[in-house]
Amino acid sequence: MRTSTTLGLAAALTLTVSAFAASADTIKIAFIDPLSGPFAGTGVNGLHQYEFAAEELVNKQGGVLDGDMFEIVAFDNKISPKESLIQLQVAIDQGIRYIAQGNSSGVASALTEAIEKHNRRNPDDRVLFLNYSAVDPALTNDKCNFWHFRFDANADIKMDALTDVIAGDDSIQKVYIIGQDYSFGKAVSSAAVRFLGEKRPDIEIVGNELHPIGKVKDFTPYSRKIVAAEADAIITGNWGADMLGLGKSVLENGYEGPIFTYYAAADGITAAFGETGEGSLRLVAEGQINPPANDRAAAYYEAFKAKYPDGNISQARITNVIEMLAKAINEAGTATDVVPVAYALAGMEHENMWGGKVMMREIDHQLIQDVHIHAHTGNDVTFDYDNSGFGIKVEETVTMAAADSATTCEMDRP
Amino acid sequence: MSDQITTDPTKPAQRMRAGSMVLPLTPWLIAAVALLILPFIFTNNSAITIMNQMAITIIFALAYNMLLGQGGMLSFGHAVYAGVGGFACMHIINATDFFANLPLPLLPIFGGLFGMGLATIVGSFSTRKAGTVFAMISLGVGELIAACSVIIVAFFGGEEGISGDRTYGLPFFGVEFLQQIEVYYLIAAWLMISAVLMYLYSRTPMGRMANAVRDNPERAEFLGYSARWVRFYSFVASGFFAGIAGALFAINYEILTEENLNTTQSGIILLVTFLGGVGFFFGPIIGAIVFTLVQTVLSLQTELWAFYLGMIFVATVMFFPGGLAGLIMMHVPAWRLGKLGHLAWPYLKTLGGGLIGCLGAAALIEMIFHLRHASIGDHEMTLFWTTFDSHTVLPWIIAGAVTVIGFAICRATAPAMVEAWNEANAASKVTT
Amino acid sequence: MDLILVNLIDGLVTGLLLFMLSAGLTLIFSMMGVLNFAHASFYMLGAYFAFQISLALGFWMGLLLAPLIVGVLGAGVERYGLRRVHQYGHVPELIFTFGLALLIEELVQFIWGKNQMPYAAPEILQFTAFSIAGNSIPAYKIFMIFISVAIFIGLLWVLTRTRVGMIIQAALTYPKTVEALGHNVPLIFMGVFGVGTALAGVAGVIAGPVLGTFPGMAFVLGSIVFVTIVIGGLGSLWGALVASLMIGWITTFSKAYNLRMEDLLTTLGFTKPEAIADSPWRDLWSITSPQIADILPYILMVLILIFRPYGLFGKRGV
Amino acid sequence: MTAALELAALKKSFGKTEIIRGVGLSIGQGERHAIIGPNGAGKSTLFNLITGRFPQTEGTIRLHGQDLAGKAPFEINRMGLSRSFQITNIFPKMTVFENVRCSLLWSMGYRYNFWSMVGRSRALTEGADAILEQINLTARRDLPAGVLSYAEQRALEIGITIAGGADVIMLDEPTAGMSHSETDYIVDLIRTVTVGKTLVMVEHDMGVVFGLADQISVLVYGEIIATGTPEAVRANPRVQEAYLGTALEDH
Repeated sequence: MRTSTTLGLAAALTLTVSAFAASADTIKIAFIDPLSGPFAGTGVNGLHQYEFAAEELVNKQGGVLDGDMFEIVAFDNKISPKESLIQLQVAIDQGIRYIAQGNSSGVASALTEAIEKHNRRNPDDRVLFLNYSAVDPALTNDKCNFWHFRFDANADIKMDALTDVIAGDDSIQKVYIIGQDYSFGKAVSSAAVRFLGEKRPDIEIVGNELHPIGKVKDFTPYSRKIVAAEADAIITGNWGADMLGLGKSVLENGYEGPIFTYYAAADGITAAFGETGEGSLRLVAEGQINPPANDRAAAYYEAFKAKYPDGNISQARITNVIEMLAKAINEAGTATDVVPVAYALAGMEHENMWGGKVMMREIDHQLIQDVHIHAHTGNDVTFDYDNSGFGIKVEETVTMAAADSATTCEMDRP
Repeated sequence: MSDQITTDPTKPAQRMRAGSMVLPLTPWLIAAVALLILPFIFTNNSAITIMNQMAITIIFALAYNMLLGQGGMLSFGHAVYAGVGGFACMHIINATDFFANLPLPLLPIFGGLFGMGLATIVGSFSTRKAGTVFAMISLGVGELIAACSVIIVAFFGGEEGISGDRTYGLPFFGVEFLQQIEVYYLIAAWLMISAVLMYLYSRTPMGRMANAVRDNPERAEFLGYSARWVRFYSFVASGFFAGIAGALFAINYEILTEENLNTTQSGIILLVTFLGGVGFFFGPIIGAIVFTLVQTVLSLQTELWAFYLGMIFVATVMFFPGGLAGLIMMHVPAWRLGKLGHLAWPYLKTLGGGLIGCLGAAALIEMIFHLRHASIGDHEMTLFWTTFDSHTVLPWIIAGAVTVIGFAICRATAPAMVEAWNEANAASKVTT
Repeated sequence: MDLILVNLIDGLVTGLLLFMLSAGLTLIFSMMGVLNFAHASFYMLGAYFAFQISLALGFWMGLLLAPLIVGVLGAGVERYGLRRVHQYGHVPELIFTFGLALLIEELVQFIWGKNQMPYAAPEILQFTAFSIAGNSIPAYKIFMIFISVAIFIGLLWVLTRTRVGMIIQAALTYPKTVEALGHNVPLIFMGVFGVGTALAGVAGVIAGPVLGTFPGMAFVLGSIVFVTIVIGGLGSLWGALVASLMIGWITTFSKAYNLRMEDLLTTLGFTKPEAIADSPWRDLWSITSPQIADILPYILMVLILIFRPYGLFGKRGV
Repeated sequence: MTAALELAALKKSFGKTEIIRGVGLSIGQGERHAIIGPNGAGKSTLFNLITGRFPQTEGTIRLHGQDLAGKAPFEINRMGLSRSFQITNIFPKMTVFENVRCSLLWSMGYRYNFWSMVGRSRALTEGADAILEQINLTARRDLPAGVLSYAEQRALEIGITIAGGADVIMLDEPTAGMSHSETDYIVDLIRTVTVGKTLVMVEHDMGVVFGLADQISVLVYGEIIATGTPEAVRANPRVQEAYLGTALEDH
């Protein structure tokens, strides 16, 4: 290492570090998600929802404690576990105590482990992990820890709700399960097999397969198999380009039944499906967008659209993250010591802006909430996605889904 | 160049000195001291994390340059050797019962051995030919192993990867590696060891012959060396050091995932090495430092970091194929003549102008990006510590003017700089 | 049986699409010795340009104009970028195209953002051409086959029946001699690069609506195109065609039929371990052909390079 | 005493064209043997067959009595045969000194050694410098070989060829493309550096051939039509006819 470059390094580092001189009366939440690269669309949209929620729900209401304001600090993790850990370190160094992340369960499990280790090794500056989207069940089961809170319904809970609906539909006799070849895809597949076996043993699973994630150029061969198997319904956990590719391909090649999905909305997907998806696409998710649950939700969504006309509220749970965190901080009376905040969060009940109640289950830090089955449609959607005229509308609701489901979580509490 | 010729070659003693490759100690001492004191300058953990990342990238890039720069082999899948070394180490860390007595600081040796093992297997068929065949096999093997990482879950842990706890073993002389700073010194020590070893390797008969085979494989064959085996040994050696980098990654991040193996990672290391300069030993070091700073620090400042990086990279390939190191080494003749100072003022004028122009252009790009992609009503943007309204004309005029003026200065003073450059180097020809 | 026919058609579409990319790439390689890493990026540009044009002028104008723009851009890249880098040797050339691929991807994101574009096939082609045993074959696929075959025939005709083609063929093998004969070889290079990238542009235009128009589309296809021309033999147009179709069919069939490693291993006489869940070989036993369909071409390439380094139809070593 | 190099019924075809059509030749130890012949006679092909660049179609090649069939160039080199090339073939990016030192490595027993520093070996440095002295390139010692003049590069190539200590030296047109004074210089150089070694060379320049060689073979259309001392070959009417005839047509 030459001296000249060392000097350059010195200059560059001091520059960045000094650029983040923290101001005293803000409570910072680090938003660590992809802001560049292929998943940046989702990440940026999530960031906007966070910024909007912090502004509307906390700062405009006078903040927390003695008027402390929330501030969302964005970190680009490029959806890489390694980058996430670097950014986590940067965030911790800036004195940030709350880490929000959601895209990719792989990143989430890297983060939750790193945070667990960090909190064990550095008891003076512990942090909390607010997971708003990573749904791998392991995070609140085998991999759970005291510092991790999940605000989305996990893959098992969603599948529980989804199979309730499928079980109630007698016209479905044959189901085809297809997913991406990685932990989440496998989790969806095994949950589907398990729940269908319990609830409707008569349903035949005519296909259960995994395809390489992000590598399939053309889904036609898969569609052929699905059509050939005469499936009445498809269940898939696919997201992003894989969701779009699969969905368009099966519909194009003659499939006419419902496609039950986790992530077939917003971020360009709703627009790209458009008319084709009408009548087929079903989506399992929390958060009722259409019809609006109440005037407050409608006003909130309108205000969001006014600020971000190209944005979507595709992760309604983000309002719960912000509101519940604010409530917990107020209850704990401190924002710097995260242990009482975590205790306040655990077991907290909360009125969901999007309708119904939610409850942070103490045993595994999994939020229990209403889970809806939405339909992709262009008819009577108050708030469309991607400004496409199409959106998702609640068809069926499972109240407080899986509230008493089992968990293998055994967490050490400080 | 000049003073090399002016050494009187008729005196054997002097010849011996000029020809011998005695390790020039000074730069290494400076590097060692710098590594020692850096954490005292940058005390916060994130700076240390970034420096750790830098050091790991340096080792990896140096290992890669053993292939590209010294052996002339272009690999599109080198990440797998680092990755597999790292994965193997993670398994060792997790197999606490079995390896409980293995001190953590020795772990990189095992990473190196695993990287080397894989390189031996792959190299046995991929190094038979150089050039495109080697490049394509490396790409194919890289893709295969990366794809395996999600299929063979038992070893690679699927897309979540595998993680562990580096504090598994007994404390090593009282150090438990709980803190980043302890890990930093461990990595720094391995950086010094690996860099010295790789430098020394380039001075051995094998290292020399790697250069020979790169330049002219056919001629090398008629010197008694099998080009294939020379390539093979270079490849294996490179795999070893890549494995060390992977092991250090495992220690530092305590997690390994598919991204340690995939072609993106392989592409990045190619980019890093080329940016730094493949022609000089220290080239990859500069490349790794600059790249890590761009990736971790610039990406905090702008979403468009990858765009800028792509431009820098393409510009480097087009205008300075020697990379940053080549650029620095261009100044050695002038420096030897003691005329480097003469270049300072012309440089300041031209490059300063160019820099201002580039910053202005960057400002314009950022403003266009903000205008297109920011939310409606969000007219405020902050650039270079100034907050302004991107929807008014004034900032555009300023940025545009800065760009034009910057490039105009650059253009106007360029002939003077070329002249100064020629003059600073021309004198050397007079003395020869 | 019906399904085999359907899969043959699907594989043909995939293969021909791949061929449109590999044809240009192999021409460029055999003439200039450059493996153009950015080739798939031009394919992506084709799709994006066509999308943008289709918003204003409709799909058909996009089909016509976008490849032209891409070709001109490609020629510009050759003239002002590659030619400059050429003097430094082949490795910097390769690295240049590699950097270009990165830059184009970033540029596309800068201009069009990161989401998938709603680029769709024209209304007139949105119907089912015919059905085989319940499997519908969309008219658009027939259209894709038609376009690719037309391009292949056109290319073959130009290369073997016209004077320009003769010069190009000669320049492939003896660039120096052709230059000595008074032909402007740099211009030919530029032209071939332009045409090659324009072909990639056409592929992008017609593939965009089916495979999606998004910033990652080049990356998804990128390296598979190299694999194709390496398997086919660098510089061989027929090799590119055969390899493209082969890859198209191999991937289609291995996705369409669930061949299981378990069956293969059992046939070979292995017995499945009792405690499969704990066995280190569990992942090997559970592999299915759709899982590995997309890496089969890479396996094929490595094998071919080991045993026949000049590819199926290649005349000289790579 | 076995011949240094012995070719028997050697044939080589490319496709259907037979380039070498049964060459038999025996070159004794310490002999300076030149192979001449008109363009296209197959001289370079013969060279490439002997040095293992191409496999022969038929026949045998023996070096010191050992069959070379199927041996790779590097193995042939280790058996004591070294060659230069028609087109200058050096390591352009390495210094002149490095070029020579690399060619010393194998013969000094370093093989694939990666544990000793080349710079530390006095024997290597002195050996390389001694060869530089011999080929008069001491003054260019630390320049990259690629920047040398053409004649200097040819001299360097000869230096590389002899450095390994091979006892059979094969030179492929060592004076091609040189001016008269340069040619004289190289001829002197070859004479001094190959003392006591077997020299086999292909050459066009008759002055060089008659000045250097003890024995000359004439290769025409893949066959040796005459072998003998320069005087005998010069007097041979078949050579006169075949060689000079085609040579005249050439010009």
